[in-house]
Amino acid sequence: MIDAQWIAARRAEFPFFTDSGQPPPAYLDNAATTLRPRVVATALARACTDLTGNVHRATHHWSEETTMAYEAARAAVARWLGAAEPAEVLFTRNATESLNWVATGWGQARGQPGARVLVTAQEHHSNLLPWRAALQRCGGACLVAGVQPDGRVDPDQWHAALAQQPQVVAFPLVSNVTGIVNPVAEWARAARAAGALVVLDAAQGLIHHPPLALAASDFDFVVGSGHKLFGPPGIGFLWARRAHLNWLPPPLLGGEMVATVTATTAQWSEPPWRFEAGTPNIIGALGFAAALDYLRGLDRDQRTNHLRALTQYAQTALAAEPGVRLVGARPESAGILAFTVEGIHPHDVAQFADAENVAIRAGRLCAQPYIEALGHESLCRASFQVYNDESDIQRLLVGIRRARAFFLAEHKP
Amino acid sequence: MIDAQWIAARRAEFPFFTDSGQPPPAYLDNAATTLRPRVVATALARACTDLTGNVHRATHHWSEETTMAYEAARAAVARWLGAAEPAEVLFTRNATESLNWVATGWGQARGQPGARVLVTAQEHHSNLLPWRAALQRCGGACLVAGVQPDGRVDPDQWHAALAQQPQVVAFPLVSNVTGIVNPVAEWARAARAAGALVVLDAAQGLIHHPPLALAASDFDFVVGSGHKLFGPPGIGFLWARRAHLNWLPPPLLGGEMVATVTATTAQWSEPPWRFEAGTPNIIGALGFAAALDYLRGLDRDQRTNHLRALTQYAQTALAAEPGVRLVGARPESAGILAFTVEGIHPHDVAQFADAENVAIRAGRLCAQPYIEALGHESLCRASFQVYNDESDIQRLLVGIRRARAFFLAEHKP
Amino acid sequence: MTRNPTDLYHSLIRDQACAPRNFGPAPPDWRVFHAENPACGDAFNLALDLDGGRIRAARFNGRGCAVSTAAFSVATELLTGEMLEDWQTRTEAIQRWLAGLTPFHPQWPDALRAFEAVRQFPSRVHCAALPWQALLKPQPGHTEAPS
Amino acid sequence: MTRNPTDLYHSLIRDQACAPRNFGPAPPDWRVFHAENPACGDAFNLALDLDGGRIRAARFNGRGCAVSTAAFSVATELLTGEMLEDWQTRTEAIQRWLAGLTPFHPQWPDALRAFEAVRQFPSRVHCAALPWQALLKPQPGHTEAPS
Ligand SMILES: Cc1ncc(COP(=O)(O)O)c(C=O)c1O
Ligand SMILES: Cc1ncc(COP(=O)(O)O)c(C=O)c1O
Repeated sequence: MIDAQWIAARRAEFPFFTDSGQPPPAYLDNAATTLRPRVVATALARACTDLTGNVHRATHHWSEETTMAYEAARAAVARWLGAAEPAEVLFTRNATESLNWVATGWGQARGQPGARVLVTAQEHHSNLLPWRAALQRCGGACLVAGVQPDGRVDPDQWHAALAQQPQVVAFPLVSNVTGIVNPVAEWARAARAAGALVVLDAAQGLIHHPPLALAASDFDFVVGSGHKLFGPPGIGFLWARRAHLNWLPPPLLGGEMVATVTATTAQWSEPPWRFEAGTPNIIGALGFAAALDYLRGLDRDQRTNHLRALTQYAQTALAAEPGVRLVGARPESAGILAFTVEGIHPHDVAQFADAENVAIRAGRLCAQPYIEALGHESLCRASFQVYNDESDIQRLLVGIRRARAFFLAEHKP
Repeated sequence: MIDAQWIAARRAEFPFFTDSGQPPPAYLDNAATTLRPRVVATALARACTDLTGNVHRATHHWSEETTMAYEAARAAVARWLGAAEPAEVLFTRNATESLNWVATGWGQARGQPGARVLVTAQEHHSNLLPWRAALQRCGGACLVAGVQPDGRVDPDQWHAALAQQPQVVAFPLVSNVTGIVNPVAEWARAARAAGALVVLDAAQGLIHHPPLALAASDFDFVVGSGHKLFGPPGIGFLWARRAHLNWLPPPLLGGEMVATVTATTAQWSEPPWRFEAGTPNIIGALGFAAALDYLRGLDRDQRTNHLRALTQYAQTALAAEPGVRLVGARPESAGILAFTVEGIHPHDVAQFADAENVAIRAGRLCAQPYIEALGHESLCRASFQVYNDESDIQRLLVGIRRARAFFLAEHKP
Repeated sequence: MTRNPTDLYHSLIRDQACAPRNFGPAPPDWRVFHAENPACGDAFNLALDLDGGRIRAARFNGRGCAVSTAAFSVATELLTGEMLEDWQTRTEAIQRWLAGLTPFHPQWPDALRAFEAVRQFPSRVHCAALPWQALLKPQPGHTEAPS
Repeated sequence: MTRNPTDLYHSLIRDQACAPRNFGPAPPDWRVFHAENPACGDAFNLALDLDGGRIRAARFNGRGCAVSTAAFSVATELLTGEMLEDWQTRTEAIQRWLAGLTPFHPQWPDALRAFEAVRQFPSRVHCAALPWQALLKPQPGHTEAPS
């Protein structure tokens, strides 16, 4: 179900393609950051031009309009996530910051000597290091559920760790390395039943996932980044249940987040503003909302089918290619494909791909422990979106072949 | 030296004026956030469209180009500040975050029981609350140098506090309430001579200030926000001497800021990247650089003279207005004028100003202790920029008169 | 700009702001509620003389803009003789009405309609909502911040 | 896209990457330097057999891309017989040259010119610079992070 016409229509919406020559470049680094549709650039410029003044500060009508636009963007994110109310959505700079706020705030408010947090060996560094630091400060311990050779989290290890009654259980929706989709609803149910707070790193894969419907879910905290959802970089979100926002300490102190300041005391504003000290990224928030609008306009089934078909095509094509080994590839992968090329460092593979105008990622992918658990030091990663088609994969294969020809041929004169 | 032609040329550069009818609105809330010239909106849209991929992550040429553009923006800020090298400039979301990073990081790395930090009674909450929190955590004490009735920091109190050997001395370049310009070079020299770290809150007033030439200055940390410099909201900077970046702990942990992650350890990247976890606000950084470009294109003397003349005009006009009292007005004010209208709450004054299409700010101005030290609960504030002229002040006077007519006239039938 | 501030300052609001009813200190045994509007620096105490759950009398004290002053003044009049709990359960709905989200409730007293125009002035909604927010915040009722 | 990766992988680089010189473990008493390129996952040890300040022999060990492997291979050849300090003082300048900021220094050995093309590939500059960065990082030399 790879529909050339549908893809052509998508490409027409992204300046990346309309501004470049033929053949169109193959952007296969979508797991790092997605391309941005024209409507997002327009939304940024319009917000920059039309919104005047700061938010939540002044009586004049320009500031009121800016405030309403900013809060409407928050409401749009909340609606998209299925949150109970907009106040549960905090704007952050990215998923990394969101995770730091949760981990650090939890550690400050609730961390105790002996506290345990369960993560998986699949984590992006951003869902690992903040927890380790918080636990080190409070004298707790990080439990890590290992992975199987196929890249999935080992269910026995995970359940055994859960039986140790961690206070927090954190896991990724989708691995940013292998694209493996975790059984997050099931894990959340089990973790909540075990009395743990449930933290979902939804930075990866949210764009393809069925609605999370957070209000009725078993999650307590969910994080994500606009730049992986067709939005601009520099804006992300932290969703938290209203009740948690009452104990989570504000991460930054200063203007806007404070109600009253005396010589020795201060009283915080209500959530969400308590968590947004200083002048926020108003324009980024509007760009993010515009991206969600765009996303909502694309038929979900069509997106999902396209992605599944293209991923399967890519898995088949790369698996058949001499010297290429897939890593952690599974039928349900969320449009991400990790691989190596025998005898050639991933960085060099990526360089030859780049020469074919193909963008892939190579390296540790901000998930060094996972990659090492899979037996590698670094990997190549191709990741797909609505504007990718089979020719992109074919071009990647050309790059791989050229790299092999260059490095593996008998080359001494 | 209020040059109507020069102002008209400025107004033509700001969509706020070209998109609105006649008479042009009077935007006098520049201390909250400045208007944005068209070139900044263009820069945002262009960055959104032209920059593809993430920074510092991938081998493909799009990511390289994005990285170079982002680092060029950092270099532009560094050049503008007169920093020794771009690596001394960290991109933050705003001045508030910058101050939190310094205060929290200092507290973690160097805070000791009994440690002292000297601030002034003039501080914006953002340069007060982070220090109080850091000192509370380490068991230190906050010294506050009080203000005189004229709004200036009391030099005797300040020097007496400095004699108590604070580890850190923090102060604002310009008061965001009264526009008072502090003798920051002199203070920095004295504080450094006393062995303290010198932190400058340059969020306010930097736009009009002669170059700070930081490399050769006595400052250790300087913070500011793009949105007060014609740039977009959501991007700010923390400048720190290179040596301090080696001991300042990274505020956020995760992707990008880490070099190596093992099962139990992690090694941070070099500054500045160590301080920029996750995907940064790339587009905002480029917008900020575009704003500095715009600013550099405006003759500094002309800007300074314009501002001084307009401020004096406003001070004279408001002082002569029945019922109006200036608060902390001084000849050297950085284009900010605080006042009250007898018998009318500032909020109500601002409402009547708004009805005349005049934006002023009313309230506690995120500096409650200062306002209370001046004997008020809240104030009105008008603040000026290159696109303001005498007619804006006259329109403000109309609003004030209407408010007085409405509230103070005998109104019972 | 078509909004007219004189709409906002409906004659009742102006009257009550310029000559507030039940203004001034209250006896020390009255129950005190507190609310602030950080944006504008308004801070008020609302004191209720309670007889079981019934409000025998109400007074208020503090400083604020015309809208918040009038809102407290009107509130003291409305509350007198009423059950505290009845009004506490109503505060959410009143705030939603002020925010323009829901229509006026037919069972509310007409005097509240004086604040109708506030709905066009988003930054003033807080001012008008202040006494109703206070009702849910008996002293000490704020989140005490750690500094 | 006019950059050609075969420019980057100058024949010397390819040769040295495919058949690196002085590769493998070193005796335990040699002085070890370490460098990593976190973006691509390169990690190398450079071991020097020092006689006072003079480098009697050099070996390297680890894994990385063709550019960094070749850079270490070339470095071991260049360093042999040289004074460590001379090259330590040169590393900044070499990195600046690789970054395209300054021209090639006439006193540097010609073999370094093999990395000329790296200047067109910003994300590979780190790879080529790695051995020179290592020279300033005797083990243990990293900032130990607190977790
Ligand atoms: C003196 C001063 N410090 C700090 C800030 C905080 O700036 P931001 O809101 O950009 O964090 C401001 C802005 O109002 C200010 O005027
Ligand atoms: C699984 C996962 N978590 C967290 C992150 C961090 O996202 P950001 O860089 O937007 O903070 C990423 C992005 O690479 C990711 O893939």
